[in-house]
Amino acid sequence: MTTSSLDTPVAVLNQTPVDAEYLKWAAARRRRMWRRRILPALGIGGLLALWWAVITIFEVKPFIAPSPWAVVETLYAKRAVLLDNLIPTALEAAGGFLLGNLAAIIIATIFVHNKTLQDIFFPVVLMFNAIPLVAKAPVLVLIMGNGMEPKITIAALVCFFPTLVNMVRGLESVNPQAMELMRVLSASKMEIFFRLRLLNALPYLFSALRIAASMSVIGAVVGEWVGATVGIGAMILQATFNFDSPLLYAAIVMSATLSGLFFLLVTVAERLIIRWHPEDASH
Amino acid sequence: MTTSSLDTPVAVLNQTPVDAEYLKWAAARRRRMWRRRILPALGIGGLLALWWAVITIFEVKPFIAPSPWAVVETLYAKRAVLLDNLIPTALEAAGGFLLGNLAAIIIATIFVHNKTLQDIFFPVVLMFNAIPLVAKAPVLVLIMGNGMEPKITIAALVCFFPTLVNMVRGLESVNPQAMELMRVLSASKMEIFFRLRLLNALPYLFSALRIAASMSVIGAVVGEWVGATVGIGAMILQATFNFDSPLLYAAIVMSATLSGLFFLLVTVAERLIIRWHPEDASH
Amino acid sequence: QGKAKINMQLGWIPGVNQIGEVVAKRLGFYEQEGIEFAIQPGGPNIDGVAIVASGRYEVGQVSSSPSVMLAVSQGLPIKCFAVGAQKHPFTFFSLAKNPVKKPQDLVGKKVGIPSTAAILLRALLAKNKIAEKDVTVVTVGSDMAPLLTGQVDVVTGWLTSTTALKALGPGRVDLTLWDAGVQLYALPYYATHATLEKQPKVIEAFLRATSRGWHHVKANRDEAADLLIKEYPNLKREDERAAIDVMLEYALGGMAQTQGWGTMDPAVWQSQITTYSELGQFTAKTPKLEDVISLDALKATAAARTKVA
Amino acid sequence: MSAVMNAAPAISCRDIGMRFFTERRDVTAIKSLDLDVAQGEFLTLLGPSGCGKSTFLRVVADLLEPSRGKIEVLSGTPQAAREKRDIGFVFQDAALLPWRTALQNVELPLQVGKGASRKGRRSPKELLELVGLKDRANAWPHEMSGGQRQRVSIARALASDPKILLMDEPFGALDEITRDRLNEEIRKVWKETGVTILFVTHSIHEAAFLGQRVLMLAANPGRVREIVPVNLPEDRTLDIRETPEFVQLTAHLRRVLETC
Amino acid sequence: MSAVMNAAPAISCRDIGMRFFTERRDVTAIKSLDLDVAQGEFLTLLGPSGCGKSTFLRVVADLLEPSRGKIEVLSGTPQAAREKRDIGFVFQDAALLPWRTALQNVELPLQVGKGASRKGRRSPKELLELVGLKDRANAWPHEMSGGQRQRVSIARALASDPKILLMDEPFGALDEITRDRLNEEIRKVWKETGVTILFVTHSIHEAAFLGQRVLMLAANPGRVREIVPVNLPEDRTLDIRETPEFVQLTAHLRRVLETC
Ligand SMILES: Nc1ncnc2c1ncn2[C@@H]1O[C@H](COP(=O)(O)OP(=O)(O)OP(=O)(O)O)[C@@H](O)[C@H]1O
Ligand SMILES: Nc1ncnc2c1ncn2[C@@H]1O[C@H](COP(=O)(O)OP(=O)(O)OP(=O)(O)O)[C@@H](O)[C@H]1O
Ligand SMILES: Cc1ncc(C[n+]2csc(CCO)c2C)c(N)n1
Ligand SMILES: [Mg+2]
Ligand SMILES: [Mg+2]
Repeated sequence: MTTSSLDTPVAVLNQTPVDAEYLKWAAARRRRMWRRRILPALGIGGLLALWWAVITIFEVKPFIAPSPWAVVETLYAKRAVLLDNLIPTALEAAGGFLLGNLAAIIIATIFVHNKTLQDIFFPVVLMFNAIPLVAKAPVLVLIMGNGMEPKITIAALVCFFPTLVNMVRGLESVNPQAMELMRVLSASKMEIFFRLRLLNALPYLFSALRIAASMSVIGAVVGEWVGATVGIGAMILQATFNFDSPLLYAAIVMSATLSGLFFLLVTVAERLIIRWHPEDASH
Repeated sequence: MTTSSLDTPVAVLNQTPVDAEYLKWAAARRRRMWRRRILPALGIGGLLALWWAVITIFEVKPFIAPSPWAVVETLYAKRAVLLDNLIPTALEAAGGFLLGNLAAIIIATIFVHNKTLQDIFFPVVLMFNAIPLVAKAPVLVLIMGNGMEPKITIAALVCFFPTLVNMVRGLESVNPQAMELMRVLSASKMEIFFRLRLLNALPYLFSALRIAASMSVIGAVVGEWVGATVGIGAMILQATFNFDSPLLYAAIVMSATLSGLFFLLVTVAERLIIRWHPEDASH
Repeated sequence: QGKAKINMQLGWIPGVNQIGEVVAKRLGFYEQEGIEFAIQPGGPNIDGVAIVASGRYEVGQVSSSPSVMLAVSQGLPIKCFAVGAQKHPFTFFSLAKNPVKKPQDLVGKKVGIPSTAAILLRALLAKNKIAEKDVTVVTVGSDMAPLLTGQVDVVTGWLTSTTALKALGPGRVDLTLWDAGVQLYALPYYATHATLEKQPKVIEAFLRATSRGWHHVKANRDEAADLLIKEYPNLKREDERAAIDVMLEYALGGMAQTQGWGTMDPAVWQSQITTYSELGQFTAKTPKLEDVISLDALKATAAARTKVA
Repeated sequence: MSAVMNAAPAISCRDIGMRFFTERRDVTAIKSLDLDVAQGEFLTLLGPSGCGKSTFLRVVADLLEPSRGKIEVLSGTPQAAREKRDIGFVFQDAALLPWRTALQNVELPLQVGKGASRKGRRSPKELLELVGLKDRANAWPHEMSGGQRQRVSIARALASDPKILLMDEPFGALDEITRDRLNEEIRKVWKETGVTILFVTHSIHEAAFLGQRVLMLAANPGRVREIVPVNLPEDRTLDIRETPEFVQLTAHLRRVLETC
Repeated sequence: MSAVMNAAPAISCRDIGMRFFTERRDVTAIKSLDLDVAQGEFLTLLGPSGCGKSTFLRVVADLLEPSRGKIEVLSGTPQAAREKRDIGFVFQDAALLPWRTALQNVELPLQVGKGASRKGRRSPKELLELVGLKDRANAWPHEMSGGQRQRVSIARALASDPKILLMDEPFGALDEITRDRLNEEIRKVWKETGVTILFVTHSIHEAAFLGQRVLMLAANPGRVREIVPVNLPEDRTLDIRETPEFVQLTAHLRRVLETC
């Protein structure tokens, strides 16, 4: 008996003859992908329609909530200003996202490797997280001034805790068997971390990053309320103060779009990084 | 050969003779439990000491941050007022916690069972989550008036998204083998949900609940800034306005303690519910 | 070289309330006084007093005079050295169909007010001998919508917020806090004791330049609006242009007509302190007048500030 | 055996094929498979690793849809059979639910699905005793040895009362003594209940001892190599393995397997 | 065999005992075990399910600390041996990392641990070919059959070059033909490298064919039942299984096992 008789026939796909079975699978796959693109658009479209319907049917006054049409007009009319203000907010949110999540990942790493430190410092982090912004803001401005730094820090603080909690759990929940394997190979803690724990934590991490994508934008916007003249947060403040509800909603649409974009980036990153899962895990 | 020769000798513990090996294990176990209690106290104690040291060494002015001693004094002197104000905030936070997480769990359940609905509505939820409170709060007050309801709603909204994201992932990440088992048994979606998905999602859920424990208190406090005369949030606002930094910090300590309490409750609930894990999963 | 720095920390975001400073900065008035000037914005989460008090920035401006009294009462080492508005524009707004024209009209009304401003209503009621139970207080955010939706009969706000007031329509009825007998200042400038004592010349220079700025605004309103938009492009020119006219009434009206921009009356301050003290607002200690304000800089610059006028 | 053959077949496959597509690959697990399994038949499956045995059982149990061909189970679609709870499955790996103790895992089929009320002849406790785990009824899966876990999963499959029992190397992790005993037990269950059994094994002896026919699959790609009838008396005890017929049969199976 | 016995034993156990405590239970997995394994010895372990075979291997590999007794591995503590990367382990379930393809899983030992540079005689690709998985090198674990996964884990254990190889039912999920071939291969590897092997199996034939001695464990509680020396020539081919000595040996092992 030769070894090759054990081998399974595997065709690399670009050489596959185009047969009926393949076409069927490819068609199903294409359908799935289109659904994934069209349905969200449908959802957003439905939301707009609902908004419009509520405004019209209940005759909601424009100072409570403007019609989507007025918001779209404002978005178009003020596109230049809105985009100019989006840029600093996007930078702050992105900076906070990176910083906050990085810090959370690093601290989760430390916690997982040193249970004593975790037991001691987790409550400290918890308490610190519970301090509202009003108390942290003066200290931040005192230390960092009025540039982008305090806004980035606030966005980072807002992302930090959820990622920390999820990451600690992800890093801890490794398969005991895989852990034994690493131990037998005398893998260093570093190797166990990079080749086992981190990969194992990815589903938890990406879950956290999805949350953080949304939170970091909110963090940046709120951060701008600590003293800023540009940015979506400043615009929101301005618009609220002036009762300019179309502008307020336009600014909110901008920040929500930014959140959505971040979320999309995280989703795409996840799809690119986690390649080893069954294609349709949940059916 | 009789069957019984296959059986492993299993002693039920309360009948175990008190031997050296058992005592060794029991002692190690007791030590672990004490560590888990003492170390967090150490952490909080250390935090206080650090706070005090920073205040003293850098001569931090009391209006930036008061000394822990001044805060303790205030906590004691105003204990009645603080407790009176803690109650509504605790109720709001608890209500928001329950409501927000329940809603998240229910919607996650719907999403997991209907991918189309998920594809359509997840972006909607995402956008909705990205709307800052300044825009949502007036509408909430308009609809619900000035009672506890809008505060509970805000706390719920704040909890909702992280739990939704984690819960969807938890419910989806079931072991494919277990799913096949359920399918062979023709389990209904309901049975699959309660006997497989939900139990499988518990680690993700508890991770989310830990986040929510902290968030719901923040949500309730922020909710109180929109229009409340009682509650820790109102106190914080008042103390800030009055430059009464010892009172501000005392109020923050109260809210942080509330966060910590919620967190503790979640941790205890987790330990009571998830009983099937190896005792020391991460060694 | 030895150019003095002045960072002015606001308690709110900058706008038409700071147009005098913006114009002075843009036209180089500060430079000519040897000052390097910048505005540091505040916001809902930061009033800036602690930041100035700790020496991070040189001067500050808050929205209303009570903040200064309360801060001084808590021992923050600051003093007010000038005010930006001669009367406080805080106003009770109602609609023509259910008007509140004088304090007595408040009886039986539902008043929507932010929790931190509730004290102003109490002061008003006390001054006019109206029992607090005769008025229903509803805590709202800084939002006028409840008036329009009928949830309350009265809302509060600033008469200078011209854009916001457009929402209430032309049939609006105003009752200002000032006219109702509670006389507060708005937009007070403050600095630390140390700054006031060690660098009086710098503060004086700052006052001179700022005063010049405000007078320039009065004389060149359209240009001022343009400069403001250049500094803060997010603002809407026509809104700000309309607001300038109202704001100038407050900045350069009243006592400022005779004693120059920025001037303030110690008697008004003393009555504020008394009112707040009577209402039990000083949880720490009741501050003395000389702890709250310092008239030295105003006195030293009186000539310069009135000359332009 | 000829008697049972008269009824409609329990499983009937015509030109079943199964391919797994992924973005990068196209794996043919089963090329083409024609097969009839009579009602009440005991069919054992032998074949090299990766020849599609598990895949075939999954297709029968409606866990996979074949990429081509036609399959009938109990004169209906696999789905219908599955939904009527006519199918029991012992998975290649135990697939215990980690949050259930041994006993609770065995009880699962009685708590779930439309046929939950359809009890097997033996209670979960009796089944645990049958597989020698009475004393570990309250152990969590992570506290059990590999063989113990597999035994729990066997007990679980027996707990419901399916018409078709699909067993994927159920005794792979068991020592020969336990295995022999369970071999006898499973034949007893089969005789008592008349259930149709498809039994994947890697042991030639087991395949011969248990089955009425042995389906031999070849790999590369998966296909039927030969169907070997087992001409041994229906009443078999372990001693039968010493008979010349048995030895001859296993020698034949081994020879065929070597060319798979 | 007597030659290697002169050196210090590779593994030496004195009164090893292992109990698992939990809040509710106290399970004695191994009561007491005394054993010396010579350097370069091939010891096979036979015993009923749950008798502590896996537990014992785990103790040797320093994955569990025995609750009593003294164990020396390569004249040091198990920990020292493990940290010197002298121990290789094939787990009872494949324990592949799901984010690594077959080939990447085999490469793991060469990328991890202090001994990462210590290469085996064969490259990961050659090892995959040895276990018949050359063509599936790029498959993810979830795309492989049970037997294929197990073969990957065998290749992985051979990729490093340990002094002691602990194999926990490595061939359990393999068909007899592949198993026979790998039995011959593993003996070849053993002879070439002089590695000490502890090999758990449920197949009496495998235990006899592979081992120099067979350690028979009894369950309830786990303990040594008998150590059976295998008096077969060192050069063994599969034909040896037809010899009377072999048949006699396996019959003896079976008899002992029946009383375990
Ligand atoms: N973590 C644990 N907690 C409690 N009991 C355990 C634990 N691990 C193993 N046991 C028990 O210890 C005994 C020995 O287990 P072990 O896995 O060593 O058996 P084994 O000989 O490998 O069996 P098998 O052939 O079935 O794999 C079993 O009865 C098992 O239930
Ligand atoms: N999801 C999948 N994606 C790609 N290939 C797969 C998938 N599942 C199985 N295969 C391939 O299909 C073939 C048949 O697999 P199957 O599990 O049916 O084998 P088997 O006969 O049960 O083998 P074993 O005896 O090793 O369990 C194998 O080559 C396997 O690699
Ligand atoms: C310069 C300036 N400061 C304050 C207000 C009054 N005000 C309106 S909204 C708001 C925020 C309250 O949370 C405040 C303080 C004003 N009109 N102009
Ligand atoms: Mg298989
Ligand atoms: Mg084992």
